[in-house]
Amino acid sequence: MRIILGLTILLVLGAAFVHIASDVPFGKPAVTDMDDYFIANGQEQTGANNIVTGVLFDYRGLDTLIEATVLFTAVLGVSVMFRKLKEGEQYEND
Amino acid sequence: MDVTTTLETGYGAWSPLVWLAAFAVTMVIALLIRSTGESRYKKDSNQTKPFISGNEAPQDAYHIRAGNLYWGYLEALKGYYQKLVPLHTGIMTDYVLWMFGVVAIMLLIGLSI
Amino acid sequence: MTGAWTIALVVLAVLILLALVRLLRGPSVPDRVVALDAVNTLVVASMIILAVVKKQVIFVDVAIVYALLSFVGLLFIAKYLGREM
Amino acid sequence: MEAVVLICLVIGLLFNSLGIIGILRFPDVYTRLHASTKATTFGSIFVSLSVIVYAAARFAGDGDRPMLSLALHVLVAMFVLAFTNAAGAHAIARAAHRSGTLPSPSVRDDLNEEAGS
Amino acid sequence: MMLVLFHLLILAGLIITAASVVYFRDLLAAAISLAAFSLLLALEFYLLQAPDVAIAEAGIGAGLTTAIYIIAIRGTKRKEDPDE
Amino acid sequence: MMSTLQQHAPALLIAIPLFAAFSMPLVGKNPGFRKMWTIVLMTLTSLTGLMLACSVFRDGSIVYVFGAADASQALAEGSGFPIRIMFTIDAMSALMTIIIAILAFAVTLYSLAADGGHSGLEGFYSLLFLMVAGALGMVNTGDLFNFFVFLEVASLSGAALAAFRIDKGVAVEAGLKYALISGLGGLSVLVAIGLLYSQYNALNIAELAARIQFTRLDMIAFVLLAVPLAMKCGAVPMHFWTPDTYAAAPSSVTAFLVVTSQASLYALFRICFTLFGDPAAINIAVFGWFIVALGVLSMFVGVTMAIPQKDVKRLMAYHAISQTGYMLLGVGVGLAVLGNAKALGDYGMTSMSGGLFHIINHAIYKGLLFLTAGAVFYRIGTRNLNRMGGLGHTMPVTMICFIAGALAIAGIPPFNGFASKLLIYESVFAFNPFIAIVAMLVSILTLASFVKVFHSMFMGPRQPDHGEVREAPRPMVIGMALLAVLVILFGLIPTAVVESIIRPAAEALLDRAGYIATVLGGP
Amino acid sequence: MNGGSVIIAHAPLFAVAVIFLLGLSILFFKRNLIKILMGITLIEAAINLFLVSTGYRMDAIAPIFTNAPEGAVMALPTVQALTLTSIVIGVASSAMMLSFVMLIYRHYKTTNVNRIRGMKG
Amino acid sequence: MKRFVSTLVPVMALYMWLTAGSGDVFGLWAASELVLGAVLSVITAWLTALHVGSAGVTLPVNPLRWILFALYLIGPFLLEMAKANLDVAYRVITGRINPGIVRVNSGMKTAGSTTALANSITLTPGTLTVGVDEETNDLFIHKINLTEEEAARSAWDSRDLFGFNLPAMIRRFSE
Amino acid sequence: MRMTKVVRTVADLLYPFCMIFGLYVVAHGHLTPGGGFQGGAVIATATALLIAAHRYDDVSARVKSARMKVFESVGLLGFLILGFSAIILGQPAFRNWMLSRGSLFNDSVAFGVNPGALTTGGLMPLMNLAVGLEVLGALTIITLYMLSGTKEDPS
Repeated sequence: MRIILGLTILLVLGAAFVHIASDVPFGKPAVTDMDDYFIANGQEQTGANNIVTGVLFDYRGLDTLIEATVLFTAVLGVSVMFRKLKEGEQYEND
Repeated sequence: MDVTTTLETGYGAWSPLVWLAAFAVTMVIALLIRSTGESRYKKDSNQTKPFISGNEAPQDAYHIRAGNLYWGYLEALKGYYQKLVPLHTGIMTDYVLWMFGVVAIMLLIGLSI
Repeated sequence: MTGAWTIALVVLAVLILLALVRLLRGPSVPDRVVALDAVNTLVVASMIILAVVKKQVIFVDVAIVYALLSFVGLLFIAKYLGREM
Repeated sequence: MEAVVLICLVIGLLFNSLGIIGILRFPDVYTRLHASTKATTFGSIFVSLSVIVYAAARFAGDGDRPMLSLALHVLVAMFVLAFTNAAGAHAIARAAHRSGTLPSPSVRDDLNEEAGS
Repeated sequence: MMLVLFHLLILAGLIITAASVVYFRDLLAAAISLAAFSLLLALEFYLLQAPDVAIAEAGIGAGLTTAIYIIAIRGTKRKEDPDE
Repeated sequence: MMSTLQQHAPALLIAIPLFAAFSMPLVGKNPGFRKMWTIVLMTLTSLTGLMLACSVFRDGSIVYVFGAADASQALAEGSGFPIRIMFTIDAMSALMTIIIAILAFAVTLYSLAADGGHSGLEGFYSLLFLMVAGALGMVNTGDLFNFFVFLEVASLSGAALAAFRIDKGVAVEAGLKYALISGLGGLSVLVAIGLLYSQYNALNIAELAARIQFTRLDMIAFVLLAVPLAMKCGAVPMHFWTPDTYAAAPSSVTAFLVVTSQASLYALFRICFTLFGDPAAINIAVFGWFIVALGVLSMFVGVTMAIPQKDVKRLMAYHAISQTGYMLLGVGVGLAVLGNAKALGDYGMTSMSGGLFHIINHAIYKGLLFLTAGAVFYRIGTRNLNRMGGLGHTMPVTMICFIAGALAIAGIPPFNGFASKLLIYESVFAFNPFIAIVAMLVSILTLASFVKVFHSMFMGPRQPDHGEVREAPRPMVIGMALLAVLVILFGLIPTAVVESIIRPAAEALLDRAGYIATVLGGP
Repeated sequence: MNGGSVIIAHAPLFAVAVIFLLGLSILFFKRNLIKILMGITLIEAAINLFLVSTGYRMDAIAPIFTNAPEGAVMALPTVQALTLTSIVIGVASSAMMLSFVMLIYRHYKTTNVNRIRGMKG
Repeated sequence: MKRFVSTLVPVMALYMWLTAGSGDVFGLWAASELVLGAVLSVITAWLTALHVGSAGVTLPVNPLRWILFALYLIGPFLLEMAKANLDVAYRVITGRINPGIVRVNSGMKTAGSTTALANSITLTPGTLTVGVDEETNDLFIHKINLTEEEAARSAWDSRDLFGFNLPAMIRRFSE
Repeated sequence: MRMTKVVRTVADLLYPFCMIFGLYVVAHGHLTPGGGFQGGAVIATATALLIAAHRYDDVSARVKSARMKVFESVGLLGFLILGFSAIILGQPAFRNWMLSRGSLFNDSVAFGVNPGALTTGGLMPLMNLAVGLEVLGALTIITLYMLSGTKEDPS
């Protein structure tokens, strides 16, 4: 039952992905105005030769901050997981 | 801002002030009724104890536990619950399967319109 | 010259695939690790060639990082295999 | 110059192929490691050498600054590769031995006696 | 043309390694396949002209992800149960 | 100075909680200082949020562009499209900001007392601040990828907090479930973002809405965006993670998890209305019916699953699903009649107001209920309803707060739940009478199950094993009382709230062209 | 364009589809938690590849001006930045989930999802 | 201090190596690169001086040793490596192998020289280092082809493995 | 248990080189591929190399997770402050206000293809540094904590 259901779902999603794969323009994007703007003006506006860094830290700086925050969150999560419990910090198991 | 206006719903209206007034009136009536009651009632005396044909009431029997509430309702809808509850398996891959199942169904619908 | 480089690339790719055969067949885990090691080396080689083909000098940095860091993964696997962790 | 580059490249590819064939043909982990470590490292060093020769010749010929930096970086990559591969092969061999995969055709095994005693 | 062929071969390698991650019951072998997958993915990013991403994938994917998977396998157990 | 602060309030809204979270590991070793630091910075965050929301309701939408020469310059120099990340705060976002600000403040007050006995508290508060920042970012951002990143922050911190009681297997299990399912949801959103980007080369929601062509790929992208977001807000049949996570998390966290799932709900509405809600181009009613169907299913399945539960927080979690159904229903009706101007004017608008009003009401009373459940758990150490009883004698304030919350969730006048449910019933009745009847039935069942909870928690004689129980500590009571007062207040002045907050939000949600014009300039 | 040439011209995207489905099949049919997390890593990798592919231009060079060849077109930089972000998010979330799994093993002594169901119903 | 310097100099050299061609100071470097390189190298040396040497190894400060090392690499080592590969090629093609693990007296005193020897052995003809004796620095070598006579021999010395006297050269630059 | 002497020596020798390479990648983030994340990951992986080669206890005694936490927090706070420092000057957050302002990284960049100069980029190199510090701390802590999780006896 589970196998049939799973295979059906995989089939539908596979069809969708094949559709995506054959419809998305690969190698020649249809619209490129935003990125062309970055390539044309990135050096001047951000002062970086590496446009990717320019996008990462200047045009989309907030993204990068929040991404670093995600890493910070994961670190806090891991350190919370492996912390040493205090004496008597037990809860009832029900 | 006028707080006293009623909330128009398009078909009806709801005014908390009217309700509050009604509530106050009801309280007044209730207090009137209460004042006619016995005044010799005392707390912490035998009067507060439940009277079960003269026997001492058992300490724990008269709090109905949660599991026993709505027994009849659950019994009546047994067929429904026997189908529904086992779906909540607690297995996380099942959750994933459900989610992508909905995605698949929606893809079929979305691509057909 | 570009032709020679690209042919070399294709040969390297075929070699990578052949090494993956060993990765698949095993039979033991150390065999797979050996295959992984071989794949690492070949990938670094092809990255170096690609940098020349595309005439992008800066790409070699990627190969260096790659060569340095794949070693770490390898060491961890070896450490676990040798029951030293 | 082109001839040197081509020769280096061919040698490199040849040894790489030999290494991979060795990985596929040899019977146990240790012999496969022989093939993989030596042959692929040597092959990759020669591939890198061909790139270095090419870049150095371009630098000498055209004064192409980027090509100098290419050659230097490739040299670093080459060193790192040789250095880590040798140590990596050693680590794998030891791990294989400790995990119980002993050399299958084997005349003599001193390490095993050592571990046993 | 040759580059396209190279590209296709690398993609084939990616798919093979991904399939072997699915196939192996030994988690350590699956982790090794995952490492190989990451390596080839880095090469693929490199081919798609994304060196920044390739460095990140090589550093994080090949080095660190393998390490933490191995640690997690060490912290649990290595083989999948026969019934799972 | 003041005007500078006001101008940069959207940036500060994110910066303050992030600053608090980042500095907590450095300064949080000393308990007293940590408490002070937490409360001060959380108050600042809430105040900034409220101030921002007020200014939005007063002066209209705000656009804040990060990194531009001027904060309101949405379009890039010398081009006709936005390239930078921006916060686009319209009335709807402001509504959500208000909810988050209120709940964050109450939850923090509460958790200062309730979770004081844990170890690793600097991690706890840091994660709490991160969750607040994530939720605030989710509702305020105007950039699709930025939304994804904030979503991940909220999900990961939520998962870590849900697993905070690591000595219990179920808590860690709940955390893993939440992390896994929301991680997958996030990945699905990412695919959709890639699809939209590959076609229109834009990430800004307004820009995408202006450029969108409704191709088949866009439909796939819609599905991949909408379903995970519906999952994140706990719609049936993708609700399974909700009871597990809500039950195992510490109560203060659960109260805030409700808010993050409502932020997902906001995003779902934003996607449906602003990004894809062009009735001229596609058959929008299908989307509407999809959401209505999810809503009805959620209402019914949620409440029926709640009744037999024995764990009080699990029961409340199922109610959260059920109440989410009301919101989906209310707004879904609005979406279904989006193309029909007459129906929209007749009942669609009312229905949407009801749905949005229910969001804020639900956040408040469900937060309150989880907090009371947590207070009870704090004192007696169990969540099992079968082992409770007689707590009304010893915890009267908690009981009163619980009564307020329970009556509100059941839709009894004069509490706030009634007002929003009334709006939903009447307008949905005009849309489809059968659904309205289901909604009322669900309301009755809700009341029934809360009677059960009330009875088994607070009624009955003092139980021998809970003899030593006292009232919850003061900060917890303050946190609960704050929400209880809001429950009653919103119930007593529904008109004022609807007219000043809800109606503008509903109009903002419907006004697709207005949203686009806010960013891209006049039409 | 017939089918075969579409597949060759769009090869990375088809590889994305295959890898995504492989990862998803792990999630559906496998029972081991660590294996499931590997599946998620595969899906993440597939999506990263998808994002980078959408930004690729034929015969383009990387969007870096340092020592680049003159006058070539450049690949789109935005998606590369997005992919970097998503890689870091991926490693963060998988590290956290792996530590969850290790703790779960400590409590339940198993990594089989069918046995990890402390909550159901 | 010795450690600090012995880390600082090679690290700085690597940085300079990587940034060569960036400007015109000394013909190759930009001034900013030099400054930043010095700062970063000092930081690195300061941070890592603690770690380097936990196995008893320090990088040599003496430039003569570096020169010897380089000479060793391009001279005898490359030759041995070429021989190794021809040998492996022969084995691969013919499949004629006769492997075994033998214990070899390395004669090395320090960890650094042992490492250099072990890596040289790994990359040279038909031999692969499998294990190290931690006390005596003896190496366990997997030989791909053990003849009858070799299999019977009890005491091995590292000198016997190479055509040249590599161990002596290694000792010269690393001990 | 630690690995053999050979591996330990190689790891020890490789560690400073990994570190300087990571710092090189961080410092040249705005010129060559790489940046804060990649460089930080390289350094963190180098620490993982040490952990692999030596005993966990030996490494964790020197690479203290408390210090790494400070690194991480300081890096993030630095990034936050750099990002939002523009507000003090009355400009929107994340404005690159240091660009051509006559301070440290202010050189105007040559347009088009060029060999690249380190002193360009305004705030960007500083942000790279902050992010590098953060990622270095974060990834190291993750590895250390997860390893400590395997050590503890589950009973």
